[in-house]
Amino acid sequence: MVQIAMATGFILILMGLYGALTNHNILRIIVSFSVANTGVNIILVAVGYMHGRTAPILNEAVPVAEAAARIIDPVPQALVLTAIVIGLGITTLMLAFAYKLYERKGTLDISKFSELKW
Amino acid sequence: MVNVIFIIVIGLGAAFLLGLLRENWRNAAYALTIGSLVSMAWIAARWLLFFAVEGGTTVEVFTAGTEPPFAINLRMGIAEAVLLLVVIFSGLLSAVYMSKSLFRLGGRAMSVLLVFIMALCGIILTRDIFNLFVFFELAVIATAGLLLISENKQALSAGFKYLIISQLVSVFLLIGIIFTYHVSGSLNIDTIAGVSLDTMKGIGSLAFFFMLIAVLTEAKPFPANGWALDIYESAHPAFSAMFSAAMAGSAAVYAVDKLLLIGGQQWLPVVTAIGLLSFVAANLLALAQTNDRRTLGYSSVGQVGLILAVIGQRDILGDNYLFIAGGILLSHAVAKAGLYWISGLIGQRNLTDWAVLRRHPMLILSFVSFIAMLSGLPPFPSFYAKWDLVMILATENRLWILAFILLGSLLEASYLFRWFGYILKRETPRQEKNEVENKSPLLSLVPHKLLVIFSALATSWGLAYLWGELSAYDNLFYALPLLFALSFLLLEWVSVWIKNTLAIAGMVAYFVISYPLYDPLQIIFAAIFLLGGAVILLASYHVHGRRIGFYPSAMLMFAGLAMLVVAEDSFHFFAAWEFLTIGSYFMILRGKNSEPHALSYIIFSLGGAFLILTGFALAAQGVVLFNLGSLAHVAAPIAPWVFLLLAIGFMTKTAAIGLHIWLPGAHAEAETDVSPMVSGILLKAGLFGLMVLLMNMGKQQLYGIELTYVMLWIGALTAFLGNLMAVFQEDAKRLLAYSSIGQMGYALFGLALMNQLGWLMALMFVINHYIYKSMLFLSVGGVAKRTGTRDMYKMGGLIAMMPLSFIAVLIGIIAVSGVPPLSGFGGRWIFYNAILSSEYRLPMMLIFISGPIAFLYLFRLIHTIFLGQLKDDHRQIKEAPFWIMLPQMIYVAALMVFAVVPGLLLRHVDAYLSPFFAESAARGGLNWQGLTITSDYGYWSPIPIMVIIAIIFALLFAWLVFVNRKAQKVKQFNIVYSAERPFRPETTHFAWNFFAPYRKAMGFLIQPFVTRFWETLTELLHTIADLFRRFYTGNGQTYAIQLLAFVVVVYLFRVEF
Amino acid sequence: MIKRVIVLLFLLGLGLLFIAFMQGYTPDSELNLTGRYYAEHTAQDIGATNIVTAIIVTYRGLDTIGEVTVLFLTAAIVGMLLSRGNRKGKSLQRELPQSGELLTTGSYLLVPLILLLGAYVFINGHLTPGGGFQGGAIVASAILLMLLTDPLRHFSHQLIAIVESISGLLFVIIGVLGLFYAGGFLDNRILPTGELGSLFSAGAIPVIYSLIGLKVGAEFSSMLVNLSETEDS
Amino acid sequence: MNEMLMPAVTLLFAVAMIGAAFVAIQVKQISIAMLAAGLVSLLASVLFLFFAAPDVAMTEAAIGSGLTTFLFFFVLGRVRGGQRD
Repeated sequence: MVQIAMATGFILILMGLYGALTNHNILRIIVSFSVANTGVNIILVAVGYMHGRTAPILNEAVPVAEAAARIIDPVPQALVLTAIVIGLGITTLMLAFAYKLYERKGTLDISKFSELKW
Repeated sequence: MVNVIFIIVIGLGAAFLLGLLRENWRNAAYALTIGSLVSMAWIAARWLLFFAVEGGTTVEVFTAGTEPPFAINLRMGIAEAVLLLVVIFSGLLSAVYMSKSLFRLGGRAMSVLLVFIMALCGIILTRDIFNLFVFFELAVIATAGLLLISENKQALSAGFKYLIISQLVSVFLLIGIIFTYHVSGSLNIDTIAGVSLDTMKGIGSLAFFFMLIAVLTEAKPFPANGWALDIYESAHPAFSAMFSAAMAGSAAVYAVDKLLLIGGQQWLPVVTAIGLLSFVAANLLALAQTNDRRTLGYSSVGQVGLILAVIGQRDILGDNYLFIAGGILLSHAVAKAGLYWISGLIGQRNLTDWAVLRRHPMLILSFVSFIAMLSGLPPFPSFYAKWDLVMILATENRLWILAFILLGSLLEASYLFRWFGYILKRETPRQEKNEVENKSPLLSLVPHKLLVIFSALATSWGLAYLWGELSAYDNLFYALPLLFALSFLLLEWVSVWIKNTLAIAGMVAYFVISYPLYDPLQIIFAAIFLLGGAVILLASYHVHGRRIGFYPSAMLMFAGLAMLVVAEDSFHFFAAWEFLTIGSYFMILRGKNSEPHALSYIIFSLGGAFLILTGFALAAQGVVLFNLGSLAHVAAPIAPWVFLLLAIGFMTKTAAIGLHIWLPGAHAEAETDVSPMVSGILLKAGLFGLMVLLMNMGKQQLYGIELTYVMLWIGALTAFLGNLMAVFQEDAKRLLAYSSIGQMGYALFGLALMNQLGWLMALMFVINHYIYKSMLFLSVGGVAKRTGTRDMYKMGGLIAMMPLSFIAVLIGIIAVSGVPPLSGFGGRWIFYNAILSSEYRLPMMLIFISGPIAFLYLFRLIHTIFLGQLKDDHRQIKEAPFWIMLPQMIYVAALMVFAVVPGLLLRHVDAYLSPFFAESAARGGLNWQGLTITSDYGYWSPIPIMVIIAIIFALLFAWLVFVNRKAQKVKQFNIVYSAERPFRPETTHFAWNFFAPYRKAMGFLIQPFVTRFWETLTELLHTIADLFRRFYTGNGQTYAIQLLAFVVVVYLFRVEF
Repeated sequence: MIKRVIVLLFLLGLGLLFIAFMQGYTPDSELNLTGRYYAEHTAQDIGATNIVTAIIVTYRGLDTIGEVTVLFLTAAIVGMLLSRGNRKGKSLQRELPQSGELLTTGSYLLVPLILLLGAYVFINGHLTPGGGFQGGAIVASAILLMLLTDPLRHFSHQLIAIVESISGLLFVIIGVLGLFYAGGFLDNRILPTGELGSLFSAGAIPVIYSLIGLKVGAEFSSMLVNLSETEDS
Repeated sequence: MNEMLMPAVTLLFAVAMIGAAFVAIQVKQISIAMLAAGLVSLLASVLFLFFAAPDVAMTEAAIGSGLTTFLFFFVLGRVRGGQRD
């Protein structure tokens, strides 16, 4: 199960990167990156998963004393949370940039924005 | 001590607080920004003081009241403190610099700036890999925000490209982090580093690779760095300064350094390779740049690559690691930030537009200091760092790395110095009238911006002093000559009279004080360098005004020369060598049309200097203070290589054939009083080096070839071809310059003979050449000054107008051509003795032939300039100025004296030399008796020769007067050309192309093969650079693909290791 | 076309590295060093039942403060970008379809409920799944709803900025208090850890998470509002 | 959830996500691509629930699929005409 999720994550990353590196439209590039980011998140969660254990929340079902034997690793989850939020930040920023770029040239074709070169 | 966390707290708190201020409270917002940066800087400085002065040890800062690895911790040590200071100061100064833009954009921009600085501090401090990721993302986002400050509209697309790249980077980094966590069970760098290496095999090392490559990408390695160049080109210069100095140059490289704790030794070669590739490639591509900020961007990429390479070599650097890496890092940070700040003053973006700086000595000084820092010239930290680095690399036999580092440095120096040439020599761009409104002014000298630049300047010199203190050698600042030279920087406002007098007095005084310390060989050189220099400086009195820039440069050269003579170990020798090179470069560059020549001079000189550096490093084998005398004890397998490197290095300075192409232009285009200095004096530095080398290392064999024998041939060829090329010159100063090449060939030949007579003759040449070449350059310079041209065919008949100059030239050429009775003959005489006493007959022939050839061109000096018909425009001409004539007359006297009593000086030297050539001395030494010198082949007694020559001369003269007593004066008349129109004015002069028949016969010998070779090489480099930079297409997507390719390819290579 | 092939080729290379990851990956059967520590010590040291929250707010609080700053930065930069030049004036009437009566009324009912839900989520972050970020997103969705029903509605940028800044500042200040009154920066034990599982427990975590919730909500709102106020070009 | 069923459900989700991702990167209309990307994210958030990560699931649902998609559409609405390749 973990392998399936992990493979899915990797495939999503590759697909996202493919989309981001081949599409000319800036918005599509951003969309593709968000797919890749989802893939990364899946991998992070999958790495932290342990078979047959529960979420890292203590309650009646998971008393403190048994926690170490019952819960899955909480660290990757904490990391994913951060990663998701940061991903949103970058995506938003890219969108705002895309909007401004469009405003300047009336196009979203990335190859049209290559005045700076060499 | 304030907790380190407050650096982050203050940065963040102030950023949040800025949001509370009203939009229009910009003063308050700005004050808050500056105030918080100052307090952050204060904390960092306080810690630095704690570590550096109070002897504190590294401190761990825990957060959340929990020990690592369970909570994030920060570490503060000396390296962190220094880097924090760099980051915060670059932020603070940039905030001051771009205050106007910050005001325009308001509190939001200021808080972005604060977060940027805070994030970089976080990258440096944190010991947690995921925390590192968070801070990197913050820095990335803040970068995108700060790009908006730029007035360049393209900054927006540059920012977008960067965001694309950072998406890729964060994917790689996260994958690396999570799998590293999986295999090691920790996110703390030190804990992971402590995990046994076995767990880091397999996916552990793969995971590490992903982290490393992601963080490396932030250091902008070639070729995955197109986006960075676009940012450098388009961003606000103050931001580029931070981006280069703080983000790439400090934070990113330190993150790499930290990560390598996890990866361990086996990853060091990868980092080295990437760093070196970036260093060489970026500097190569920079050759083809014309945009100033982009050029700086390339240079920045290169420098960061160099730092990475140093990080990759830390397994062998040991205790010197921080000193070396720090020296290069700080030099880069200060210099690059300073250059970017200067670029903000300049309104247009072409490199040549920087010519507007010309009228501002302080800005020129800043520029020079910064490029010297980048090029690793003394006395800046990068010099000490590079020296140590090269020493260690040579000792550890990592010669390829050494070669690449020096190659990159040379490339970098060449475009930086080319740029400096533009500043001093290119036309100042003019502002089009109708464009005034919509364009920024060509040069805006805003006080607060200048303040920022000058604080970088002050920092650069402060660091130079500091690194001198920290180094294992004496601080170069304690060298009296250097201080003397630098003090002229403070005297720039006084007039030439005072400065010149001070300079002469200083040089003479230094010679007098040091006199007792010199051995006979050193006396000769010191006398030429210092006293000889003082005599030439007399000519400088003819200049009026303040002559800004001349005295610091000239004194720097003389300081280098003075230090060279007394240098006992390789470090001081090399430092002195660099000083005299830089000083002379500045002097040569002063000439009117000397830009390209000065450039080729500095490139050849630095190239030669790098060879010398390598030679010393190989010889020293890790010895810290390597005494020059120990060259004699260098062991067999490397000794010939050391010899070869040093010899080529020194021969670059003496302009041996093949390495000579810089000389004619450099010497000919220099100012009237500079030409004699660089020709009469500077060339001797190379001979001095060769003497030191030969004296200590003697004969060396490489693959069975006797190296001194090769040198002998080079000397002979140089003498022959140099003279031959001189024959066909039309430009009087160029003629003299080529003649110098030939003369140096004689000296080289004499040294390479490796017997006492040869050496004596070389020393004779050293003295003679100084005297007559200085004299000739001065008199020709004086003539050129009066006539306004250096082309001989435009002159003629000046004997009546400038009789003193005529006498000087006459005496000079008699001396040069080695006919009796002057000292030149003495030189020749010893010379022929020397040749006869050795067995090399073939090169000897060449040397013999060169003699008459020399006469051919020398004859022209008299014949074309002073005899013949006077030109109409020259009828009102006066004798050369008194101050130019005075040294010439001194030389005339000196030549006479030296001709009569050559033994005065030489006999001591002879005695000094004899122990070095015990076996040849036994065979054919000289016998000094009174004024007469006896050798196996005859004797030379100056007085009788003088008398005989005088009698012959008197008789001939009398006969001539008698024969010509009825000669009539003829008026000038027009020459009528039958059926031919003289399209070119020079063809109407009989002396033009005077030796055309010889040219037909021997012209093939002087085809500029060598020049063409070097030109082709240069062109090739430029073509390659121009071709390969097209690789950066400007398309953000392509950059991303390049990054992807970079990752995959690096991994494939990594498998190979 | 060539470009696609090249990209595919390099992605193939990257894919091979990924496959290496998959092959070398062996799931843990026991918690590793770090995970075990959190499982065993969180309840006692921090007093939170949601261990993920404990990690986010306390153990890795420095990450979180950075994360919040990421959003802060993004909001600021989006503001800078979009306020530059052509916010062509709010006076310009945009022609947008009027949303229906039902939606408008519904939104007036829904918005307070959503806000309440958001607050609940971030206040209970230390006990149940969810917390400041999720709660903040929910709060922002209320704003979003208001924007959707009435695109011309004017939101006070100033108010949003003040909420954002004050909550951010308080976050930092609480962090610093940890330095003086507890074990270190962002240590939550400046307040009593209380009884495990009750609302007022886990020291400063509910406070911090509420601040984060407010801040994140304000930041998301600011981005949304800024983007919605741009003109059609 | 049934232990036996888990891999099968995961697989189902995996296929669905990859399918949606394919749509997201290949489909002509950008608006559909954006929706598909949101769908990938939404499916992922459900998957996170299976993987005992409720916090992550909530975040992914609210931020990854919800907010991001709205932001996409906001911008899409402003750049008419720039949508074609």
